[in-house]
Amino acid sequence: MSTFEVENLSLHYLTRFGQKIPAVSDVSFTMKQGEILGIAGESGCGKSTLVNGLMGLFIPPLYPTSGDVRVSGESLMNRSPADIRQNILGRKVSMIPQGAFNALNPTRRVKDIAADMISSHEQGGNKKEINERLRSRFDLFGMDTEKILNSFPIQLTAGERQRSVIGIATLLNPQMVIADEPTSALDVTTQKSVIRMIFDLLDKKVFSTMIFITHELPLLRHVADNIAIMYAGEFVEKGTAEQIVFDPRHPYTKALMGAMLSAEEGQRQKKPTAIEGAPPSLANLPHGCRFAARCPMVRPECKQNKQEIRIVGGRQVRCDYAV
Amino acid sequence: MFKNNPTLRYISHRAAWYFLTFLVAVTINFFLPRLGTANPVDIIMGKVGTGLDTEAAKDKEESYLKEFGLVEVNDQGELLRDEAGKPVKTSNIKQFGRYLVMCFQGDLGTSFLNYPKKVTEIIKDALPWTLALQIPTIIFGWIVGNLLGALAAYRRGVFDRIFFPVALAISSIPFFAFGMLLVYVFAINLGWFPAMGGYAGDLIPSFSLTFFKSAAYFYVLPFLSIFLILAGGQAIGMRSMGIYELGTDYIKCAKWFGIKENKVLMYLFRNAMLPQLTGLALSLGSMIGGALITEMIFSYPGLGMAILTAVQGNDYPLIQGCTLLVTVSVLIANFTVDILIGFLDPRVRAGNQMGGK
Amino acid sequence: MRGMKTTALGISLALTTLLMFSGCGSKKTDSQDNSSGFPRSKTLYLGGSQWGDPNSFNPLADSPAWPVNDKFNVMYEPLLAYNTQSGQFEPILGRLVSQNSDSVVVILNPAAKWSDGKPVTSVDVKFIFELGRRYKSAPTTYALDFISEIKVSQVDEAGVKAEQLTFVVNKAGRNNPLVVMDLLQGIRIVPSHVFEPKLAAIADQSQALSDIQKLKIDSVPVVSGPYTLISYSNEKIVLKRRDDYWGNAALHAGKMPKPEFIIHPIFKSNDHFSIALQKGDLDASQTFIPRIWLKAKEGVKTWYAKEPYFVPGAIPMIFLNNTKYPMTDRNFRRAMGFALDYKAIKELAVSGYSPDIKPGIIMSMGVESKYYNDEDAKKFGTTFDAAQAKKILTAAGYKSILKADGSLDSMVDAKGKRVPTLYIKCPAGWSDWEAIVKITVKSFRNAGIDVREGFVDAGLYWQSLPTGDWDLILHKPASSVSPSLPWSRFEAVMSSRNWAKVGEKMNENQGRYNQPGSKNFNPKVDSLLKVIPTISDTAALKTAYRELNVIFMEDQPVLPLCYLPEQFYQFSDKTWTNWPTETNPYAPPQLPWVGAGIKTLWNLELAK
Amino acid sequence: MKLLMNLLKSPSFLLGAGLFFLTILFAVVGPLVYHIDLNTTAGSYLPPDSQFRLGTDNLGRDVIAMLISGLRSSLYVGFLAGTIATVVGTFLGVYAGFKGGWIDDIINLVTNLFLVIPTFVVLILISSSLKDGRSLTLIGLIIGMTTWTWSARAVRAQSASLKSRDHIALARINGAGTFTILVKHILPYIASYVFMVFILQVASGILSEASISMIGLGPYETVSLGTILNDAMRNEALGDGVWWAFMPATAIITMIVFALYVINTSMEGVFNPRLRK
Repeated sequence: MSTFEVENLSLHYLTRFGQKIPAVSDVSFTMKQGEILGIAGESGCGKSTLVNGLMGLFIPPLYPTSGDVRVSGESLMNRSPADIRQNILGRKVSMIPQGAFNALNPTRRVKDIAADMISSHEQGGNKKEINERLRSRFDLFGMDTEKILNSFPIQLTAGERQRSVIGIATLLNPQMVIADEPTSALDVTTQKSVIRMIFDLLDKKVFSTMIFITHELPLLRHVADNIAIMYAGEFVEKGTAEQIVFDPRHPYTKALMGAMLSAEEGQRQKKPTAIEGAPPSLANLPHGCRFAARCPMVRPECKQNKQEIRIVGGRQVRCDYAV
Repeated sequence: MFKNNPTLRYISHRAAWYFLTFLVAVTINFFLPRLGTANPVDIIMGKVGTGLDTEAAKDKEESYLKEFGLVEVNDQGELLRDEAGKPVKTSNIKQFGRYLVMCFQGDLGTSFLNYPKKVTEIIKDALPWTLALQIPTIIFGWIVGNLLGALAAYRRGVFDRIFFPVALAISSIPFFAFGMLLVYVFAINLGWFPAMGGYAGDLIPSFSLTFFKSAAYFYVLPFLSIFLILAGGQAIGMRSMGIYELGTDYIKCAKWFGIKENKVLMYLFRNAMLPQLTGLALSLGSMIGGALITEMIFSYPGLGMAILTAVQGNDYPLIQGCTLLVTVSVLIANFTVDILIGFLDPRVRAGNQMGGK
Repeated sequence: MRGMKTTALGISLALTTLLMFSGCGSKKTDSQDNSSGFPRSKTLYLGGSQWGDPNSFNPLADSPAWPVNDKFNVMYEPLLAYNTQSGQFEPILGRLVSQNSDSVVVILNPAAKWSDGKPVTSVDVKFIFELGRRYKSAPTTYALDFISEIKVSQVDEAGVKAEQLTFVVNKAGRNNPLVVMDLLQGIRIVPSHVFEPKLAAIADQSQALSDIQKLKIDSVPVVSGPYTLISYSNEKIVLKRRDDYWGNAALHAGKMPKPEFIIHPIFKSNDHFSIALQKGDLDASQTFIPRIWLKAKEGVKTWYAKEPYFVPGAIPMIFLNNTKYPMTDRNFRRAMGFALDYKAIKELAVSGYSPDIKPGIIMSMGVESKYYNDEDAKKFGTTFDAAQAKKILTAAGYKSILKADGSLDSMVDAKGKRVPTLYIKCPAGWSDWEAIVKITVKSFRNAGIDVREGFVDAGLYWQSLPTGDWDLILHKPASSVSPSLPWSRFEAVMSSRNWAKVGEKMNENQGRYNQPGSKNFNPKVDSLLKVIPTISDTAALKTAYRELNVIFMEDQPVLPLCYLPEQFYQFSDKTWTNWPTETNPYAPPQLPWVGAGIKTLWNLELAK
Repeated sequence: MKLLMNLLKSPSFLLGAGLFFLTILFAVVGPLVYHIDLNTTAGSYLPPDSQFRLGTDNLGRDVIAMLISGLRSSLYVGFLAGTIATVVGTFLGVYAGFKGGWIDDIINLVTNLFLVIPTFVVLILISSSLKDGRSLTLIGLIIGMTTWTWSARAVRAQSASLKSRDHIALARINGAGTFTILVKHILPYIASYVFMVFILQVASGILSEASISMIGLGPYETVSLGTILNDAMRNEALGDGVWWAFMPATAIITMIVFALYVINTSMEGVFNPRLRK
């Protein structure tokens, strides 16, 4: 049974001069209960925009163009922001922001932010109950609960802070969690403890379904069931982790894997930009294949023909010539 | 002991610096007026001495010099004179010493120009008016300005597009010119409000409803003249602080978490407000000059004019008394805000701790 | 909505604050609670005589507040009241019996009483006039230079025993009966039975007076006048009528002054008096109100209904430093006199509130006009004539250097040496004075004389005026209208009696004209100044004044600029009518609390 | 460069710069095309007519001529004060922020001192001890010397936040002197910010001059927009409804300050990407 269905989702930004800038185009996928989907792509490929769309959070100038997002069959489209906030965010779909983010209000204690999270979604509940609930939840994390809850964000280490964020994000036992590079800008040991915590929570069934966005393909290979590769607002390839990592079919995926896997072999500095050229401007997308300008296997017709998703080798690929 | 308590350490550190600032300020306030060449007794003699014979004028002048403690006297209370027969001037250092002793006894001396009125008495008479006009205006101007600014930042859209230029324009008007326009339109042309004074001409301040009604009626124009421009300026500052805060990670996250909108607005307001609070405390000193102009335009009772005439007449004790008052209140305001911010904003405390100061 | 609510909140908070502090602001001087206000129909609002905070109501202090300062006689009264219109002395505490070059005789009114019921006696008079013998720094010490002795005798005044006072002119001192008259109408009598015990109570007699001067005497003062102080604050001074005033019966045919209260509001800016006057919140104001004709429609009126509106009383002048080159040159000074556009000064700087000025320093109108001689003025005086000014300068060898655009660059003298640029010292911020300076500078420069504005802070102005530390300075000598005019004006401008070199202080002739012992010294000036006060023969007096004025015009030691009203006021007849005017001159054009002007208070009528 | 282009694309910047350019034009070209005669030429407070388009003032001077020279004075004071305040404030602020420690504390103390001593007190005291009295330059100097504290505070915060950046640490390790670091590594990063501070300081300089002149402490022998307003108030222009004596001057001050504020906020929008959205 699918918990999370995304159907031809397209999103755009509206500029002050009324110009529509497509940020996400025609993204479709479904997720089963307990599935972990990894999404990878260069920065600026629309991942973060997609995240907002997946939560039904449309803050101007971001608007949905078409398509649908359903959580347990419930559509997130055409609903009031208040409705989305009250019923979806944090409750059904929750978000673990980037590790580099100062995600917590610097002038508020962790426990107060957590309490805000609860009181924003649930009626009633006195202070004491909420406190009890926080304590028992934070006790799960194997940290100094009292200290963390009573601290201001600045008094915590980066790792403690990110783990507090995760704790708060998953406080309401969301059906689905979107983790957007949760370990970026953290040092290696901290990264590990954060990842461990996320999987700990999965084990403890605090939540079960997750979209995991990261650059760290090696990590994805280990944790994700399926992986989707995103380029210029589109999914260009989606398949199982094994398929994507070891048998990429889309030229972009291939290039990306080349850059990333070599990185695993001791060249951490190297970034996926090892691919020649730059992604097209979203304001001025090419008519045909969006990757054509950088594709090593480009053919003349690629620049004319819009590429559609095909099934190649048991996974989805957006390339007419992938085999 | 302080080492273990960052809050205490923070407070004591700030307090020490403020106290040092205070001491330096008092010293400067004492010596600065005395650097000028104009002499207070000459100014008084200019008014009292006309038509007097040279000898009579000299006697009078010497009796003033003696009375004000500007010359040396012997045990019998007679003037000490140098070879040329001129009175021996008391050195500034010696005057400063006496001044400090008097200050500690709570005596700010006797005003030269308002002789024989005590400086404390002058302040006591004028200060309540200045406070009654300034404090509510500042507080409400600040609150209203910041609320509107935060709202403009949060809502943007049409509200902001109209509100922002209007606020910008209002805060561009020199506030005394604004006061003059208010008088011109509402007092002289329309006659809705009185043009000047603090209460009706036929009343004497007292605890009566009549008096308070009258005071409130006379309060409107001076209040508006400061309030609107202050609020406009605060709103602009708050708006840009608010927009800045709006783009911060924690606000984005709060939205992702589905935190209630009014809670997010509260986060925003509170964090954007902190620098605004500091700004307000810092600008208190310069508001004294503004208070003076308001008093002039509306003939409103208060301390501003007292300071102006004191400075123009080299009335040392009154200048010292007033600047002492200003110094103390501005420093206390800043200190309070510093401490307040220390409590409200853990970043400040942490910064202080980490900076190792 | 929010704005309105906040405004309301602001007001209520302010009120709370006021509530906390109120009571500190005002000193009530008697038990009666006046918070209910003063009925408009019983209250006279007067303004312009008190600037700044009222600090003291002590008649022995050097500068107490209105109405104890100056020559205001509603609380403390002088012996005589001077009528600036008739030049006569009207009785108050005393009656003028005779005056000559040796003595002045005054009979005290036997009915005169203090507010505590005690009679006003010769002891009170002697107390204040002779206080200087006991305390050198008394405010009246200078009277001793003019009055050597006060003799007291008993006379019969209309069947009642009265005291007759003979003020003997101090021949060994200044020998100046004119100033004795000034003193008799200027010095207000204070109750000696109040002050003597206070003085005696102080052990250290060298400190006694200065200690007593510090008292405010603001609570139930013992006065002899028709009004007394009941309340004051920094915003206003309130006087209440004394219904048992002795003078009502003795001087005013049993009538009481009309207003029960007199309130003097203290505003911080001149124009506020004008606004209040136009709104009818103020009944009379002694403030300079420009363009008075525009205010007539609001019921604001003056002594004359038309220009010049006011009676002149003083002459503002530019003092020239006669010891400083090129003002040492009489020709240069006279050229300056011809250079000034007197009409422009009058029109623009004083709103046309004066008749055209005539050469010399004897006014061509009013009481002193009897000494004025038009022939002399035409023959010797300087009037606006830029061509004449240039002619004199050229004749004396001065040359004006012009810039390419025709404006003045500098001046050189006969020897080809550059004449330094001269500056007119003037307090910054005194708007009418600033205006005068701007116009005179323009006049001078048009005539090719290199003069510039030199505005300074008032403090520096007062400091340098007596020391002569300037080229030119604006000053209004002999500024109060007194019986000794025009002699006192000549004295203030020409006397070298106390001549002191630049850097030391002089309280008259600050331009240091006629230096004793110098090449151009004219002993005639000082001898005329000394003799005029003692002359009682009118014809001889006329001749002496004429001679002095001619010397003045020939030497031009200072530059008189225009006639200026003094003791002037404008009034509104919205509440009170029957103000004295040119057409209804029952009282002179003096303030209703000065000299003979006080009669106004008994003659006002409520408007219907 | 790109920022500059963005700036030129911002309509509010164009509005502000346009308004400001207009006032400069009025001040610079005004005297060339309009005959400026500050001498008394006509009667007092003549209403606008064909000869005096905006009437005359209390001394019969042409109001337009007064406004042009007043504007020049105000701009001069504004720029003088703004420059001093920005230069002194930036230098001390950068230095304090970079050095930290007791130097920071001392500079902070000096800053606080200037905050507690009212400007006008300093102004009167200084002008009374100078023989030449209050010139426009003196007023500009004093405003600058008392308002630099604002720039210092603002810049200090920026500088302190830059201090911990990598490239500065690197420069320090490479043995660069404090001065070199300040000039080469910190100033360029805050240049746009300093420029914005400068714009605000100019605006506040113009307002301060107007207020000071309003209390009657203005320049002695120069016409400024503030002295025009002061003359109007003292000569009862308000009471007599002589609007041309104070309205145009008020409008011009408001317009310059508004223009500067608009320039500042539009720059803020361009330089601070968060405000750009």
